[in-house]
This record gives sequence, structure tokens and C-alpha cells, in this order.
Amino acid sequence: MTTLSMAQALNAALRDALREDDRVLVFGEDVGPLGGVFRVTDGLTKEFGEQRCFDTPLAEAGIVGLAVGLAMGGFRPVIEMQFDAFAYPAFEQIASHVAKLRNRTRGRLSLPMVIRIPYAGGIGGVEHHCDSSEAYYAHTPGLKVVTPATADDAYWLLRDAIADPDPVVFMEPKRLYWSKGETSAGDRRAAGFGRAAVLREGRDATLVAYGPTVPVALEAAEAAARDGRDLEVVDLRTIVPFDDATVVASVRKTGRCVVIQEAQGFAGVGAEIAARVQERCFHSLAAPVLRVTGFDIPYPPPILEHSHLPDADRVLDAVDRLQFDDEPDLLHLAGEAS
Amino acid sequence: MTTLSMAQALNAALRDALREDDRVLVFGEDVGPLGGVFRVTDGLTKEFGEQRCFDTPLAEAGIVGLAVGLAMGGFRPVIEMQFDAFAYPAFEQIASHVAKLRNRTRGRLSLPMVIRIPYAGGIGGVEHHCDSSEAYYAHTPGLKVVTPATADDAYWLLRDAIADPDPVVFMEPKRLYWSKGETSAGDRRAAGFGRAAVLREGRDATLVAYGPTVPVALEAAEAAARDGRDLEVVDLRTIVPFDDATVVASVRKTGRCVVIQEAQGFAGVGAEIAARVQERCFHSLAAPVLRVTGFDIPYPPPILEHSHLPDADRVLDAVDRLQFDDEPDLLHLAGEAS
Amino acid sequence: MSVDVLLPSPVPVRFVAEDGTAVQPPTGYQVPAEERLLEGFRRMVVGRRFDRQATALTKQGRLAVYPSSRGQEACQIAGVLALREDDWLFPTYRDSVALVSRGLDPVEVLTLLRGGWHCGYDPVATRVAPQCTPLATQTIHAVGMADALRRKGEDGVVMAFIGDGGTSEGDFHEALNYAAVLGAPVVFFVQNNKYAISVPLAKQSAAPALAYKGIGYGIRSEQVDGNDLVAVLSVLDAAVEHARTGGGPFLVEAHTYRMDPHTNADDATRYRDRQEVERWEAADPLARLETYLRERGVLTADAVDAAHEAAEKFAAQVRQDLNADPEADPFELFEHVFAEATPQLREQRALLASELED
Amino acid sequence: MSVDVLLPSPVPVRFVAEDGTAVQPPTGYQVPAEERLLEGFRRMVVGRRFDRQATALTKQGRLAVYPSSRGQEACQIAGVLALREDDWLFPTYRDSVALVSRGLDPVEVLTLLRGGWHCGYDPVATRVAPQCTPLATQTIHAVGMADALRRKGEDGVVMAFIGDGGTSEGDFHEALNYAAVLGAPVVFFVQNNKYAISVPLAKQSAAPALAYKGIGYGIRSEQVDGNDLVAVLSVLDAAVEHARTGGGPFLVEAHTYRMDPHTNADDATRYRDRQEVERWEAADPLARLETYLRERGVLTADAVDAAHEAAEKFAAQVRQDLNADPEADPFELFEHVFAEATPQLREQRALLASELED
Ligand SMILES: Cc1ncc(C[n+]2csc(CCOP(=O)(O)OP(=O)(O)O)c2C)c(N)n1
Ligand SMILES: Cc1ncc(C[n+]2csc(CCOP(=O)(O)OP(=O)(O)O)c2C)c(N)n1
Ligand SMILES: [Mg+2]
Ligand SMILES: [Mg+2]
Repeated sequence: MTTLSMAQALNAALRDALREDDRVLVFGEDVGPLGGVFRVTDGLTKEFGEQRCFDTPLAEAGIVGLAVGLAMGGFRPVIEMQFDAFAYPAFEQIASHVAKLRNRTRGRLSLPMVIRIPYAGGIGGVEHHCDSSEAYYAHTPGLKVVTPATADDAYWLLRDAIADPDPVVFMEPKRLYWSKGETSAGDRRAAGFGRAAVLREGRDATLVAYGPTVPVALEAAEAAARDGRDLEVVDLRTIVPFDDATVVASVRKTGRCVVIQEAQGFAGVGAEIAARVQERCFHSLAAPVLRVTGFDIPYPPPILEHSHLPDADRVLDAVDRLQFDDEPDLLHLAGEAS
Repeated sequence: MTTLSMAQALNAALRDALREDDRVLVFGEDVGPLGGVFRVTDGLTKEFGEQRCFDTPLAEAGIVGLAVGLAMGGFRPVIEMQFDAFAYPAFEQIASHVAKLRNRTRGRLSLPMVIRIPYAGGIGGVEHHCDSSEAYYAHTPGLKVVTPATADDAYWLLRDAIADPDPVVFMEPKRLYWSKGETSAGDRRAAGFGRAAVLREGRDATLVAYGPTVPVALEAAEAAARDGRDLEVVDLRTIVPFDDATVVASVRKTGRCVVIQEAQGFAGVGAEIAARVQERCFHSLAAPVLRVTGFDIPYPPPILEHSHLPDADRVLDAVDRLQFDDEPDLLHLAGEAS
Repeated sequence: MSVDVLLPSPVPVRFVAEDGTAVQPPTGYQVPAEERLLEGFRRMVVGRRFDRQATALTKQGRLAVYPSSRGQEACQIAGVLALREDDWLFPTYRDSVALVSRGLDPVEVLTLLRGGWHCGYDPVATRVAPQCTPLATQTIHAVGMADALRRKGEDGVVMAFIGDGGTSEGDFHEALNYAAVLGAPVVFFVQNNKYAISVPLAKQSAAPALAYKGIGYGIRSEQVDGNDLVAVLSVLDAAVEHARTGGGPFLVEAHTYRMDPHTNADDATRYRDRQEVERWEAADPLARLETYLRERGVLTADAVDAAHEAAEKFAAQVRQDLNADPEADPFELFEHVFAEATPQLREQRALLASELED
Repeated sequence: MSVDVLLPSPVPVRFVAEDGTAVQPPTGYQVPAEERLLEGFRRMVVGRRFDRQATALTKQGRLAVYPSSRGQEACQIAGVLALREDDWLFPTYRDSVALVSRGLDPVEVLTLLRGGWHCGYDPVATRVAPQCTPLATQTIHAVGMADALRRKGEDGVVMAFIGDGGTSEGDFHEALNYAAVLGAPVVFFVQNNKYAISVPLAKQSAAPALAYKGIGYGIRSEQVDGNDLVAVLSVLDAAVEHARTGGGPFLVEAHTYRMDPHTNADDATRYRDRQEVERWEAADPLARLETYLRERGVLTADAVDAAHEAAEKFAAQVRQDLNADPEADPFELFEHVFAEATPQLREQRALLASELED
């Protein structure tokens, strides 16, 4: 066990993968000598040479398309999109090829590749640098979508992603890059893709979160505990495949659920979670599944991002509305706002 | 009142808009002399000349970006993406510029433009020609997302879209292009954006549908009526803005709800509807809100599309699971499938 | 690199005039061996017959859609003849004739177009990527594959087919640039058939010729008369050789013409007149090659007959093989999304199973 | 169009050598009027001072981030001088100096970079599009705006700024092609400062020069010494005139150098060495112009002093104006999504209101 920041854990995962498998290639914009704008690829070109970790010309469809061709040719590309919104130029390549190549070829071609995307906000970034774009990928059949919330998960989920026979969109919550945690690199861990983690057990309600909102959920649970409310916190870890079993077991136990996501709410992953939970736990639910999300607005300028981002207070407000007191209060949702 | 196919109604809407407002421009791939691959722009170049309706070079980001510049310069572009999946190359332009320009400029620039996208399947189209891509746009703040299910709505919603001060993604269900209906063109109709339509009243359960699944919902409701079950059918018409009032009123009345969408289910618009309905109608619901959707697979080849597409039988199966009989049957959802 | 060496010939390279007589080609290009030209002729005959058969099958409802390449046979066949078996080919939807000529099973080639499971052939076994519909996207994959071959120490070359319209897409630009920067052994082969569905070249590009795009990436380029098999093959031979021997990518533009509508579903009378099409009949690549080879005494009347006979047999076989409906197991829907189906896909499979039981 | 006329000069156009002496420019280019060169000098002095001030403000936490254009002043200022007030400019994040030089309020220009509301100025009033971060995307908007001007019968021109890295994006390709096919009055101005963050030009492109991209679209193009204001202005004058008089688009590549790191947050020592930067110090555009103008007796020592004084005043004002924190009303979050907020946005506004009441 060593203590690493999430960025360092990711770096270690790339390093170990490059070392263990010659077919692994790392490329993208500024991932070479610079080591990436977040230093996730720091030192890799130096250690493995320009053939294994290299800078590409500045074109995201090009990066993804090159990876498709290399994967068809037997390599395992791990590519970086520099920021969330800068993966959009590659959207056609991702949606029409990365997600579909196995399917189009009736399984004859598999596409083991990882698209790393630093995403979401909370770091004072200017426009186009803070999008939460996970729902676009999660809605696209053929993509696995993964997002770690701890350094240890960052390491292992990235290793699993690289080892996976299918394409993985690996979403890295930017604001957690510098948060440190114990990492078991080397010492193989159990949970792989499709397994959520119960980070905190509780009886009164379940908070479901992923990526950047996991620490928010934990903070809310701490605060609630001080008020005598016992919240369970589930970290999805992988959005696709989705771990129904863990989420359903938790909500059936607690009878209440708040889903927390940083992205704008409409038709986001949180909507899916809420829909699934009420489908599967209807008779256990004492209150509607509530969602705490970013607003349905373009990501705001830095001076206003704190008003946009779901924080522990907003989560606790939602928990308060879970009708613990037999006084339904859906007014703010159901009525026309002034 | 005249009887038109949906394609003809759209053509009439474009023609009337071009006639009434010099700022309206129509362009895209093959929309000129050919009249579009679905003939929606038939005859427009002939009537209005190459300056008003024209073919562009083959590049979708180019089409959208050109429209952005023209709209900034005072025009009202109505552009066509030839097929759903061929709008993906323009995704960055749509998500980072079309959706955000008003916001980025603090309201100083508005972007009145319409992106027409023939979408969804059911017409035996080969791969990449049948995607249901509405959720990508609906999840993107700053875009209005509209999808007609009748010829009359096609006419009026397109007129409204062109008149709207904000960008509208106008999704045209391909398989309804040839379905005919009475059209009140000229004779101004009431309901505009953000108003769903109750196409059929019923007491026992609400079917919520939009675009290509509206006829499926109506067919299911007919069939159910023969079995003595009285279903209400709500056609969203606009996905964004969403008409909570109509949907909520219906479900509070019926106490049961099935959402029907053709797109793959995960994190789709149907998830949003289910999440909203249970948030707002929790105490009226006698059963979970169920979803009937396409499977979470890339759009299948024509020979298999009938197995993928939600049909009236699949809808009726879901209605049957709405626990009318006090015997909850969530097994197929909750358990591990074999 | 010197600028001049990157520019294409100012007029398309040509070895054979429209009337079949030989003309002086630019220096630096060789006449391909007679045996290859004869082989090219035979394949063009079969290719055209196959194409006609496929169009006929759409009328009988046996194919959902077919984009004909009639008139483009010199390009389709030369592209295949220029490649070795271990080279890769990245085709578009319009390149079925090339695929059939490469030896792929016609039924497998036509699987996509008859509504069967997307790509019907095995891309790895055939070294042919799936026929690509989203325009220009395959050109970047071709670069990646070329880079993969180079990395593995193979001396294979990748040829990416693309149409004139496709060159307007951003992906084509990115592919050219990546290929040049990586020095990847890839040949970009533009079949400029003058139309992108209904959009004529003049609305597609204002370039003196599409081949002039090469220099902006530092890529050598050439333009060639695409209805002259001798010239196309000669130029592609040079391009492939350039790529194979470490010279990096090469861009070839072949000037040709789509004689038929975009697909059987298209109505070409809406956007071009009969006279234009007739003008191009005179430039027919097959008649031209036949005259050329016969006048040089290389091709006999018997050999021509034999070629047509072979073509008829081929077409008859295709007709017969496509007589059966494509089969399809609905549960296969869930098989190829991931290597292993997710729990959600297993549930959805179970739902479909319950429906099918009813 | 003849091919030769589309090709750029084989070496960058230059009027003034690095040591400030005049050299013979290629035929066809005029030395701009002295008054404009003097104006250019004054603006470069102010621009550089502003740039230095902005970088300093990042250290004081007054700006979140600042991408310096030190070393690129000849490009930034010539770009602005070549335009009329009613022309449009489509800048990138690196072009703050150009915007300030065009007369925009520095506080408004820096709004984005200090974390305030995205674009701080009024694009319509200033005829300057929002500074664009997603690379190359603005070049297509510029084409649309140019087409809009043409349609309205105005004789305005649009200038789109872009970096060397940005030229690799597909959107740049599509913009060039659309401009050429539409004959739109737009000048594409590439500031080739040799780096895209850490990626040097050699990894970005294998072209003999980026200006060679023009011919592939049928666009006239030129390359110019980007650290020679006289040359940049002369070439841009010609390009703007070409576009304004109906000649269609024009592509100009200016060879320059980014003296500072990509932004204050970047560590340039990771990817380039001090010697390289020092070599470029010798090519400094401001010193060069000063020598040139002084040796020709156009610029006096007093005028130089006056320019620096004006620059200090300007910088002091910027410093002062940025002393206050940007203001922000959280409810504005919901104002600019649509012209009229949807019911959902009104609900979300109410939720925020209830939170702020707590
Ligand atoms: C990205 C994309 N946009 C649009 C289409 C629709 N489409 C199919 S073929 C075609 C024309 C292509 O023309 P060209 O590249 O010249 O090839 P050709 O069909 O002439 O062989 C178009 C617009 C597509 N397949 N992909
Ligand atoms: C589409 C897109 N991809 C990536 C980025 C991240 N990024 C910002 S600036 C930059 C380098 C740009 O280089 P260049 O075009 O040469 O302009 P310069 O910064 O040198 O002025 C990169 C990669 C971006 N802003 N947009
Ligand atoms: Mg073509
Ligand atoms: Mg640069």
C-alpha cells in the first residue's frame, strides 16, 4: 500500500500496463515529453520511448480513428482526450466505429482500446473545459463507461480497462486528480467492472453517486450522521455495465434513495438510475427517488460554478425531502415555479 | 385542411417559411435540385433559387458551423443532416457552439437555427442510417428538441422551430415520412413548443410516447381497448422543453405509466420521463413506471430490426405488468437473467 | 522535401486514349506487364457483369439497395491488382466490385446491402475492412492499420478508397495529416466520379484537382485518367511501391464517372442530363482497354468470349446464391455488443425470449 | 484558375531583416504607408505591455489563466490594422492583444480568463466573435459570417485567426473548402508560433509550409515572416483586398514564435530548450520594427518614449480595473440558456433561490 494522488495512480497503471504488454500504446495531445496537461502520462515517453507513448497532431477524430486502426491491427491503444468537450470532435468515430466495430463485424473484430477523458468541473476551468459528458457515452451501446472516485479504483479500473477486450471510455474526474488515497498497485484487488462499491453502510437512505460526486455523497453522509441520520453511500465505479444488484439491494434495505450526479440532469445517468431503482424497488420505496444534479445549463463560468455544482447541502436538502415525516413536499418539483 | 404525408407537410412548412421571411435559408447535402433523399426540400431551389436553398460540400461540421456564422450574421438557417448518424461529425459544433452561443455571450447573440435530422429506424435501412439520437441532444442544455408524430404537427412544429429565437434540433421519424394526415397549414393552430398532446383519453394507464413510437402507442391502446383496458396516450411533441404538466396530470389520473421510446433504453429520454413521473406522481402510482425501449444494442441489421423495435405487443406486455391484479411481477427485471 | 515533387501531374496521367490508342505517358511511369493487363480485362468484364447483376437483384427485391460502380471498373480492378494478398484494403459501400475481384465471396460482400448482418465477410481473413458508410471515417482507420503493419515489421501496404464527396469531410484531412506525420504506408485512392449523390464536383471543391490536396500535408500525389486501366494500374503500382519502401503515404485521384444513379433508389435525372452521361459512355474503361489490348494483339476474340462466359457463370452463381433469404437468429442481437454480454443485455435477451415464446 | 497563382512564395515574404535593415520583398507587395507603420509600432508597444501585465496578473491571482502572445505582436497588430471597423474578426484565446488593439475594453477582453462570464464583450457591437477555445471551430463560423455579409451586400471582410496546431483539426479543412466553394470574403490567418502547447510543428505537419494547404481548396495563399510587421501588414492588406473585391478567400501563414509558455500554467522547459527561445529573441518583432523605422527617420526617440509612456498608462489602468473581483449574480445562470427560460429552468432557479435563502 502506497499513498498516491489519483493522477499518480493513473500514471502507475499506464506504466505497469506498458511494461507488461508490448501491444499497449499511449498517445494523444501533449502526452509525450510534457506528460499531459494533468501529468497523467508523466515520464512515460522517457521510460518507454516515442514508439510507445507519443504526441499526435492536434485532431481528436484522428486520435480515435488512429486507435481504431491500430486496435484492428492488434495493438491496445490507450488514448487521451485532453478535456471533456474536446472529445466531441471525435464523437462520430466513437459512436459509429469504436462502439460498433465488434457488432458490425459479427464479433470477428474486437476493439480493445481505452479512451481516457478528464471530465467535469470544480477546478475553475474556463468554458469547454468542464463538461460532464458521461451520459453521451453511457447511452451509446457498445461502450463501457468507467469512472473512478478513489486513487485505488483509478489504478485498478484503468488496468482492467486496458485488459478488457472491448472499448472503454474512462472518465477521470478532474477535481479528484490531486486527492490522495491508499493504492494497492501490484497487490491484485477483487472488484472489477460492473461492481459498485458500498463506501459507507447505512439504514435510512441510499445515496448513489459516481466520479466527482462520490466525495460529496460521503460528506453529506457524515453531516447527516451528526444529525442522527444513517445514510448508505454507493459508488457505481462503472456506469456501464451497471451494477443493479448492489444498488437494488441497498435501496430495498433503506427504502429511500437520492441519486447524485454533477452533469446537467435531463436525460443523464442519474435519470437512468432513478428509473431503474423505481422499476426494481417500487414496493420498498417510502418516497420517490430524488435526483441531485447540476442544473440544465451550459457549464457556468468559474465565478458561478459553486452555485451550479451539487454540494453536500443540496444533497441533504434532498434527503430531507425523502418524506421521513409523513409530510410529502413535492411542491418545488410539481408546481410551476414563480 | 388538406391531407399530406409528413414529408409533404415539412416541405410545405419550409416553403411557407422561405416565402414569408427572406432571412430563412435552407441548405445541406442534396437538398437542392435533388430535393433531399426524402424529398423534404423538393422544389425549393426551383422556387426560391440557389441562394435560398442550396447544396453544400459534404461535411456536416461545415454545414452546422456555416449555419452558426450565418445566424450570427442575421440569417435563419434551416439545415439538414442527411441521416441521424451522419450528424455525429457535427457533434462538437452542436454541443459546443449551437447550444452555447447565447450563453457564452451572455445573451448578446441569439442563434435562431433549425437542425433537421431524419432519425430512427423501421425502414430497412443499413447500418448508420437508423440511429435514435434524440437523447444526445436532449441532454445538451441550450438545445430545444422537437419531434412530430403527425403531419399537422410536422408542419406547425417546424414553423415554430424556424420562428424560435433559439436553436432547435428537429428530429423527423423516418418511418412516418409517408404516413398521411390532415394538415391545417395556413389555419394557425394553438399548441406550440412545450405542449404535449393527449391523443387518446383513458383511465387505466398512461402511455407516454414521442416521434416514431406514437403510432405504436395508439395501436397498443386500440388493442387494449378491445380487451377492456382504457389507455391514455400522450405524445410529447417537444422533448425539450418538456411538458411536465400534461404528463403529470395524466399519470395522477391513471396511476400507471408506460414510457415508450425506440432508442436504446440506457440513459435515454425514457429514463428521464420515468424519473420525472415517479418524482412527481409517487403517491398516485399503483405500479412502477415501466419503460419499453429498443435494446441496448447498436441498431441491428434490417432482417432483425423487427425484433428490436418496440411494438404494440411489447407495450401491451408492459401494461400487463402494471400490477392491475395485485400480483407484482418484477422478476424479469429484478432477477439475474439466465 | 522539394515542393515540386509533391505536386501531381498538371493533367491526369493517361496511357490509352478514349479510342483505345496508346498515348505517351509522363516519364516515371511503366506500362504494367501484359499478363496483368489481361487479368485486369478479365476482371473488369466479370466486375461489370456482377455490378449489373446486383442492380438487377434490387429490382427483384433480393437486395435492399445497391450502389453501382458501373463506369468505375478500371479503378475498382486496378486498386485490387496493385495490392498483394497481405496488404489491406479499406473500401466504401461503392467498392463491392473491388471486393469481389479480390476474391471475397459475393454473398458475403452483399450481406450488408441485402439487409443481412452488417459486414458479411471476415475482415481479418480477407484483410478487407468492413465496407464503410460514414464517409471518410475509414481513411483514418487505414492510417492506424498501416502504422500497425509498420510497427509489426511487416511490409504490407494499406489502400483506402474514398469518393470525391468524401474528401470534403474533416476526417479525410486528419487522415492525410496523420499519415504524413507518421510516414505510414498508406495509399489514399480517390475515385472522383464527379458526383456525391446529386452534388456535382463544382459544388464540392474549387481545387484545380483533388490531387492538389497532397502538398498541404507533404504527401506525394498524382492524378490519373480513372477510365484508363493501364494508367490507373501504373500509377497505383508506383504509389504502392512508394509506400511499401518507406516513402510514406501517397494520394491518387482517379477521374472517372458514375454511370448509374447513386443507388437503385436514386433518380439521377433530377440533377444531370442524359448528354453528360452519354459523353462519358465514349470514355468507357472496358471498351477502351479491350480495343487497346486487341490492337496490340494481346487479347484475342476467343479470350474476350471466354471472359464474358466466365462473367455469365459468375453472375448466375450470384443470382442463385442470393435466392435464399438471409437467415437471422434474433438472439444474435445480444451476442456482439461486448465480448461478454452484460447483465442488462442478458435481461433484455430474456425479455425477447419471453416474447418469442408467446 | 492557374495552379501557380495559388501557391505561396517559396520562402516567407519579408520586408525587414532581423537586424532591422530593409530587404527586397517579392513583387506584388507594397510597403504600407508610414503612418500605418508608426501606428503599428505604437500598438505593438502597448500590446506587449498589456501582455506582460496580464501575465503578471495571473501571478497575483487576478486572472485565472493567461495565454501570452509575446513575440507574436506583429501578427496580432497587423491583423487588426488590416481590417476596417465594419470587418469582422474571429479570434482564439491567444488573441487578446489583437482585441485590445482593436479598441475593446481590456476588462471585457479578460473576462473569460479571470473566470467571469465567458465572453465579456459584445460581439455585435465590436464585430469580434467570442474568443474561441475549441480549436478551429471558429473558422467555419467565420465563413458563415463572411457569406452573411456578402448576402447583405456589405463589402466587409472576415478574418479568422488560428494557430498552427489548429490547422490539423477537421474543422479547418471544412472551413477552407466551404470558403472556396462559396467564394466567401474571408482571410484565414495562421499564426504559426511553432508549438501547440508542447507539440512542435514537426510533429504537427509534414507540409513544406502550412500555406501550401491553400491550393488543395483552390485558395490563394501566402507565407510571411510573422515577426516582420511591415511584411505581415503588406500581405494581409493584399489578402483583405483580394477578399473584399470578390476574389474569394485567402490563406496567410505567418511564421512566428510563442516566446512564453502556452499559458502561465504551462512548463515549457519540459519540451523545448532555452537556446531555441534565445534564437528567437534575436528575431523580436518589436525591436526589429523600431530599428527599421528609426533608421528610416520615421520614428523619433521621443515618439518611442511616448509610446512606452502610453503603454505604462494603459497597463496601470488595466491593473486598476482588474483589482475588483468580477461580480456575478447566481440567478444569471438561468437567464441565457434560452431567450425565455423553460419551466424546468424556472424550477431549478427556485431551487437555487431556496438554497440561498437558507
Ligand atoms: C458522414 C456521412 N455523411 C453523409 C452520408 C450520406 N451519403 C452517403 S453516400 C454520399 C455521397 C458520397 O459521395 P462520394 O464520396 O463522392 O462517393 P460516391 O458515392 O460518389 O462513390 C452521401 C452524402 C454518409 N454516408 N456519411
Ligand atoms: C478541439 C480542441 N482540442 C484540444 C484543445 C486543447 N488545447 C488548447 S490550446 C492547444 C494547442 C493549440 O495550438 P495552436 O493551434 O498552435 O495555437 P497556440 O496555442 O499555439 O496559439 C490545445 C491542444 C482545444 N482547446 N480544443
Ligand atoms: Mg462521388
Ligand atoms: Mg501554435
